[in-house]
Amino acid sequence: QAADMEEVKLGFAKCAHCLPMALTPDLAKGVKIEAINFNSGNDVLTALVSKSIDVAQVTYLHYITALDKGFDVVAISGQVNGGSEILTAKGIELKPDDWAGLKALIADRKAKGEPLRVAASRGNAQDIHMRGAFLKNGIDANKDVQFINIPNPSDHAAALQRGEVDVICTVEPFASQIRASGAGRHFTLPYDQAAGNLTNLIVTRSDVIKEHPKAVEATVASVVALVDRLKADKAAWIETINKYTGMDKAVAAEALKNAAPDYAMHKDSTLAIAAMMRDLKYISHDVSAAAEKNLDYKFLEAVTGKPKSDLGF
Amino acid sequence: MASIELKNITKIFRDAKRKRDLLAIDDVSLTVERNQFLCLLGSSGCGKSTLLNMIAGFEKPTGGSVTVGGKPVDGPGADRGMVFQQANLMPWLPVWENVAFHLRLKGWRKADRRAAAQEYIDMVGLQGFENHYPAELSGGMSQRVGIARALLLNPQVILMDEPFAALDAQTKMDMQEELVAIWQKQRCTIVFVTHSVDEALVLGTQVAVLTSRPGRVRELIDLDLPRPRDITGQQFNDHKRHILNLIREEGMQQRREAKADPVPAGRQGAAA
Amino acid sequence: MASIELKNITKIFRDAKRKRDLLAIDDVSLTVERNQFLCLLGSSGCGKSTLLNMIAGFEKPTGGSVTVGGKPVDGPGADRGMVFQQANLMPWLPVWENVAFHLRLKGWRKADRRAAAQEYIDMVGLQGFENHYPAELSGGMSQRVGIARALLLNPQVILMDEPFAALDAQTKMDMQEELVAIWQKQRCTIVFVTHSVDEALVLGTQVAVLTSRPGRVRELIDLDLPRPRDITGQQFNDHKRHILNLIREEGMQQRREAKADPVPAGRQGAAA
Amino acid sequence: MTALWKSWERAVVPLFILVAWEIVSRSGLLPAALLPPPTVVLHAWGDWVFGFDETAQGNSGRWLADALSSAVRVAAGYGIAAVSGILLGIAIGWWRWVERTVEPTIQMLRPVPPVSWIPLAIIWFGIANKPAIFLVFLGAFFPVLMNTIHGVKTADRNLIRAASMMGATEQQLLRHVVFPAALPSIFAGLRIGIGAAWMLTVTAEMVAVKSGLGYVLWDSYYFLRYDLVLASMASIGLLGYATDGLIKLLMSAALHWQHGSTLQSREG
Amino acid sequence: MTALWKSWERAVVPLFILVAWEIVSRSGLLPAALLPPPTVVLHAWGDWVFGFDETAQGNSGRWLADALSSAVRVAAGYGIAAVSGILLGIAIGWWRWVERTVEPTIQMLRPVPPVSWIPLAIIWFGIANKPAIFLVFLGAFFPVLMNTIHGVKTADRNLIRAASMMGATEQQLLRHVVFPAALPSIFAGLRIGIGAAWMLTVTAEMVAVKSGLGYVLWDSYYFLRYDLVLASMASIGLLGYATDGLIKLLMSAALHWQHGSTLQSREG
Ligand SMILES: Nc1ncnc2c1ncn2[C@@H]1O[C@H](COP(=O)(O)OP(=O)(O)OP(=O)(O)O)[C@@H](O)[C@H]1O
Ligand SMILES: Nc1ncnc2c1ncn2[C@@H]1O[C@H](COP(=O)(O)OP(=O)(O)OP(=O)(O)O)[C@@H](O)[C@H]1O
Ligand SMILES: [Mg+2]
Ligand SMILES: [Mg+2]
Repeated sequence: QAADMEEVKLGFAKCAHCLPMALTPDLAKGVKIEAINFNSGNDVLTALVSKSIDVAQVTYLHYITALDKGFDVVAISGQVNGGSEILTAKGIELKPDDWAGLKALIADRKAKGEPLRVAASRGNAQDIHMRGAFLKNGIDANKDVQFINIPNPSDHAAALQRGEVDVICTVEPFASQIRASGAGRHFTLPYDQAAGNLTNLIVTRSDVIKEHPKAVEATVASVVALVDRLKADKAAWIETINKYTGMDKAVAAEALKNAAPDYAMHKDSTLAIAAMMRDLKYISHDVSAAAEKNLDYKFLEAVTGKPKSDLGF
Repeated sequence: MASIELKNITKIFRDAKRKRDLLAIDDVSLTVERNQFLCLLGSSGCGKSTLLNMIAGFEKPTGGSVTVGGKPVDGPGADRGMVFQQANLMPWLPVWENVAFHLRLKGWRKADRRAAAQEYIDMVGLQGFENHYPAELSGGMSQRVGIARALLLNPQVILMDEPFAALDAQTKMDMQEELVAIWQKQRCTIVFVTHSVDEALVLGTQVAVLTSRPGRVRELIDLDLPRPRDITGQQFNDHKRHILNLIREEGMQQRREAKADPVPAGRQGAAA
Repeated sequence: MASIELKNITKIFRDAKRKRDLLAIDDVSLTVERNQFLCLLGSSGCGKSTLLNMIAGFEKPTGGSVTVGGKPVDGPGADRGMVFQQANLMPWLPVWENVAFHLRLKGWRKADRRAAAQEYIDMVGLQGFENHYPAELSGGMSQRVGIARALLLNPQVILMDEPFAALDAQTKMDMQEELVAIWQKQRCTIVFVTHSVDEALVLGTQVAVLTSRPGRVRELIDLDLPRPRDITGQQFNDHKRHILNLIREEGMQQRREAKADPVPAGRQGAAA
Repeated sequence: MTALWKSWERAVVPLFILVAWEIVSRSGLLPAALLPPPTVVLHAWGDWVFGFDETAQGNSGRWLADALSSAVRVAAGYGIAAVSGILLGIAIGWWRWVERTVEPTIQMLRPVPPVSWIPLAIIWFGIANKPAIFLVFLGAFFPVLMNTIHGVKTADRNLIRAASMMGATEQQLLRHVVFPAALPSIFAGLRIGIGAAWMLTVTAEMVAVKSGLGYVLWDSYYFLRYDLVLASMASIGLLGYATDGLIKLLMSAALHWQHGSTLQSREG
Repeated sequence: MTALWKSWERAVVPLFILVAWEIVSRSGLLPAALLPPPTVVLHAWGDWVFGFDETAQGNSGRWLADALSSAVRVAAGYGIAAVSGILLGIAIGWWRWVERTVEPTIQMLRPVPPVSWIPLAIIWFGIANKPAIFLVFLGAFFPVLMNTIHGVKTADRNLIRAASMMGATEQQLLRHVVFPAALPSIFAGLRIGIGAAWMLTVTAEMVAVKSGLGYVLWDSYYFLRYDLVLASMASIGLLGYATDGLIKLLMSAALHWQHGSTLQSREG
C-alpha cells in the first residue's frame, strides 16, 4: 500500500531547530515524506515558490517576504520557536540583561566616533528578534550602532573570536558553541518584543492544498507528532543534531534549552513581524491582510482537534 | 591546342591597411602549350603567386580571362594540381594519407587509398616514410609529398609555386632532377614559379621574366638547351647573363622609385 | 697573427629522442687570418651553425680548442658580432633600438644611443626605417638590421649564419654587394656560413667545403678572383664546377648511407 | 641515485609545508578546530573514505558516493558544454552570418560570472542535479566556445586552399580540414573548461543537493568541521587533477602528430 | 546605409531575446516575481543607480558605492595576483632550481577550486574585505602564473642568444629580453585572470561583506528581489566587460609592435 501513498517533498534548512524535520518521514502516516536538507531557509523558500518542493520549513520572515513578492504561500503549522541569543564579545564587560549598561556603552562608543559593532544575519529571525529587542529598549539598530551583516551563522564564532564585532545575535546551536568555546558571553534572549520568540513555520502553496489536501493534512500531523515528541524527548533531538552536524552532544543539549517546540501559529506576533519588516524596508508593501488570511488553521485544527483560538489565532 | 591561356590579365588588390588600391598584375598575356614547362621568374612581391592562384582558381582576375584546356577557370578543381610555396600538408595526417587526400574526399576505402598512394610515394622516392607525420619530415621531403599529392590528381596541368625555395643547394639539385624526370614521364603541362635564375634555366622549356610590381611580362625566352643541363656551361651562362642584366636594370629602376616612397612592401613584411 | 683558430674540434650532441649520441663535427681544424673572409659551404645539417656557435661561444666543443685573437673562447661576448640565420631582432623594439641594443645594455642614455645607431643604420642603407618595428620589415631589411647591430659592436670578428638564405635573388645580390663593401671598409674578419655555391664564390677570400654529417673540412679553397665578381665568367665557373662535383660525390655517398638508415635528420625535421 | 634524489627533491617543499602546518596547528595559535593538523585531516578523510570509526559522522564511508555524484554532475554539464561549444564555435568561426547573428548575444552573456546565475538556475531548474549541471555547463561552455572560434579563425588558410584544390566541398572542408586544424585550440579550451567545471560543481553544491564533495565541503563548513572541509578541498583537487590528466591524455592521443614539433607539447 | 544596417543587424538577436523575455514573463508562465520582465529590471536598476523612487529599497541610489566596493576588491586581489604571478612565473620559468622547489606545491594547489577556499579564507582573514581579496587573488593568480611560465619557457632562445652575444648579464636578459618576449603570453593570462577575479568577488561577497554588487545579488536573492538579482548580474557583466576592455587596451598599447603580425591580434 506504500506504492499508492501520496508523496510530499519537504524542504528544511540547517539549524538546530530545523534539523528534527529530518525525523518527519518516520513519523508520517498516510503520506510519504521526502525530507530535503538545504543550506539556508532562503533556498528552501525559493525551491517552494518555484515548485521544486511541496512543503517547506521556513521562518516567519520568509513567509512575510514571499507574501510581499506576491507569492502564493500558505502557512499550515508552527514548528519550533526560540533559538535566538544575543552574545557579547570578550572585551565587553556587561552583565546579562543589563540593557542600561548596553545603552551607556553604545552612547559612549558613539561619542568616541567608533560605534558599537553589532552583527547578525540580515533577514533571519535572529535579526528581527534583536532589532525588536533593541527598539523596545530605546536603541535604534540603524543609527546608534554599526550593523554588520554576516550571512552565514557559522562565521559568527570566528568574527567574535577575532574581535571584529562587539555584539552578535546568533542562532542555536552556534550560540551554545560560542559560549562553550569562550568566544562570547550570554547577554540576553531577545524575546521581549512584539515578534516574541517566533522562529520557524511550515508553509505550502494553495495549489498543493487544493490538489493534495490529504497529504498536507498528513504532513501537518507528522509535524505535530514531531513537536510532541520533541517536547517529551530531548534525547532523540540531541541525537539528530549530533548525527547531522557532528556537534558535541553537550553543546546540542545546551542549544535545546533555548528551543520551544510549538505547532501553533501566532497571528499577532506574525503581524508584528510584518510591520517591523516594513519599517526596516525589508518589504515594500503592507502585507498584514495577506499574512492573516494565509494562516490556514484548518489542518492544525483537524489534527489536534483544538479550535484555532487555542492555536495562536 | 593551347593548354593554358591568359588573356590581358590585370589584378587589383584592395590594401585595407593603407586604404588604397594596389595594382599587382598589369595586362599579362601568356600562352602555355600542352607539355610545356613554363618558368615564371620574378622578384618577391611581383605577383607570381597571384598569377598562379588565378590559374588555380583561388583568385579571380580583375580584368581579362584565364582558360585551361579551352574552358574558362571559375574555381579550384582537381584538373589542376598545385604544389604550394609551403608544402601545406595536413599536419595531422601521415604521409600516405596526405598523398591520398583527394581519394579520401571521394570516399574511397582505406586499403584502396593506401594502395593508390603508394605508386606516387614511390615516384617521389619516399618509400619508408609512408607513416611519418609532416612534422617529422625535412623541408625537401615535405615538398616531395606535396608533389606526389598533386600528381595523384593526375591533372593535365601542374602549378608549382617556388616549391624548392627553402631547400639547401644539394637537395634542390636532386629535386630538380627528379621533377624533370617526372615531367618527362607524365607528359603534363607545368607552370613553375621561382625567383632563382639558375632554377628557371635548369627546368624550363620557356622562361617568362616578370617586372617588379606591377607584374608584367618583361621577356619570354625559349630555351632549347639539352638536358641534363650544365649550369657551368657556355650557353647556360649566356642566358643567365642576359637575364641577370634584365633583373639588374629592373632593380635600379625600382630603387629609384623606392627612394620616392619608402614604404616596405606589405607582403615582404609578412614574410619577415 | 691568426685571428681565429680552430684546433681539432669535435662536437657530439646527445640525441634525447632516440637516446644515442650524434657526432656533428669530427676533427675540424681551421685558421682564419685577420681580415680574411671565410665562407663555410655545406649542406643542411652538416654542422655549419654548430661550428659558428662554437666560435661565438654559445656551444662548447666536445674536444679541441677555439681561440679568437689568441684568447680561448669561453662564452659569448661583444668582441664577436654574430648575424643569425634568422635575423633575431627583438620584435618589441624599433629598428634603431635593435641596432643600439648593446648600448642599452651598457646603460647609455637614449639620445646617445639614437645618435650612435644612426651611423650604422646609414651604413646598411636603412635611412627612413629607424622607427619601424621588425614585423614591418621585409626579410632583407631585417637581415640588414642584424648586420648593423653586429657592426655597432665594432668587433674584430663577424660571424654570419646564412644571413641571406631567405631572400629573393635580386635582394640577395644587392646585399652581397653591400656586405663586401662594408667588409672592405671596416677591415674585420668574417666567417660566413652558406649552402649556396654561388654565394660562397661571390663573397669569400677562402671557401671551406664541408662534408655531410659528421662535418669535416673536405677542401679549403683560396679564391683570388677580382671584385666585383662575374658569376657568369670563366674562372668563376671553373671553381663552381669543381665544387659542384665535390658536392655531387658527397650526395651520392650520402644517399647510399640513407638507404641503409632511412631516418630523417632531426634538425631538418624541425625546420619543416 | 640521482634520479631517486630528483623525485625526492620535488617532495621536499610540500613535505616541509605539511610538517610546519602540523606543528603550527598543534601549537594552538589558532583554535585546533579551525585549523586541524594534517594528521587529523587525514584521519577524517580516511573515515570518510573507508568508514572505520565514524569520525566523519554522517559522511563516514560515503566518499565514493560523494565523489561519484560530483563527477556525474561535472560529466553531464561538461559534456553538454563541450559538444555545444565545439559545434557552435565551428559555426561562428566559419560562417560570417552565424557570427553576425549569434556573437553579440554571446558577448553579452560571457562577462556575467556563472556563479551569479545560481538564483536563476534554482528557479529554472529546481533543486537536485539540474541546476548544478546547468552551472557547470555555463562555466565550461565559454572557454570551449571561445577557443574553438579562435582555432577555426586561425586555421591555416593554405590548408583550406590545398583541400579545395583537391575538390573538397564545404562540408568536407569543415570535417577534414577545419576541425582537425582547430583541434589544438579546442583542447586548450577543453582544459580551461574542466577547471571551471569543477569550480562550479563545488559552488552549485552549495545549494540543495544531497551529496557530492562540494556538498560535504559546505556542510562541514556550516558546522565548523574544518577537518572535513580540508579533506573535501583535497578530494576535489585530486579529482580535478585526475580529470585534467584524462583530458591531457586524450589530447596527446588526438594530437600525437604534434609531438615534438612545439615546445609547449613538452610542458604543462 | 550598409554600415548602419550592419550595426543594426548585430542588435537584432539581442533585441529579439529581450522582447521575447518581456512577453514570456508578462504572460505569467512563471510567477512575475521570479522572472521579472526587462522593463521591471531596468526600473529597479535605474532606481538602484539614481535613487528616484525607492524601488530598490535599501539599495536605492547606492549603485556607485556598490560598484566601487566590488571594483576595489577586484583591483586589490587582482593587483597582488598579477604582480606576484608575473614575478614568480618568471622565476619558475627561468631558474631550474626555483621550478624544482616551488612547482610541486603549485601543482598541488592549482586544481583546488578557489571557491572552496572560502571557509579557510574566513577563518584566516575574518570578515570584511580581506577574505574577498584573498579569494580574488587565488582566482587570478594561477592563470597569470601559468601563462607567465609558459611565456618564459617559450621565449625565443635565439633572442636570448642575440642578447648575450651583445654581452647581456642574466639580470639584463630577464629584463630586456625574457620579460618582453613573455609579454603576449602574460597578457593572455591577465585576461583570463580578470574574468576569474570578478567571478570570485561575486562568490566572496556571498559571505561576510557589507556592500558590493555581489552582496546586492545575494541579498536580493535572499529577499526574492529577482529584478535586483538580474540588475546585479547585468552590472557585474558590464564591469567585467569594461575591465576586460581596459586590459585589452593596455595590451594593445604594450604590444603595439605586434600589430598586424598575427591574425589573433585582430580578433577578440
Ligand atoms: N590577398 C591580398 N590582398 C592584398 N594584397 C595582396 C594579396 N595577395 C597579394 N597581395 C599583394 O600583391 C603583390 C603580389 O603578391 P604575390 O604573392 O603574388 O607576390 P609573389 O611574386 O608571389 O612574391 P613572393 O616571391 O614573395 O612569393 C604583393 O605586393 C602583395 O603584397
Ligand atoms: N642542440 C642540439 N642537440 C642535438 N643535436 C643538435 C643540436 N644542434 C644541432 N644538432 C644536430 O647537429 C647537426 C648539425 O646541426 P647544425 O645546425 O650545425 O647544421 P647546419 O649545417 O647549420 O644546418 P642548416 O643548414 O640546416 O642550418 C644536425 O644534425 C643537428 O640535428
Ligand atoms: Mg609567392
Ligand atoms: Mg644552420
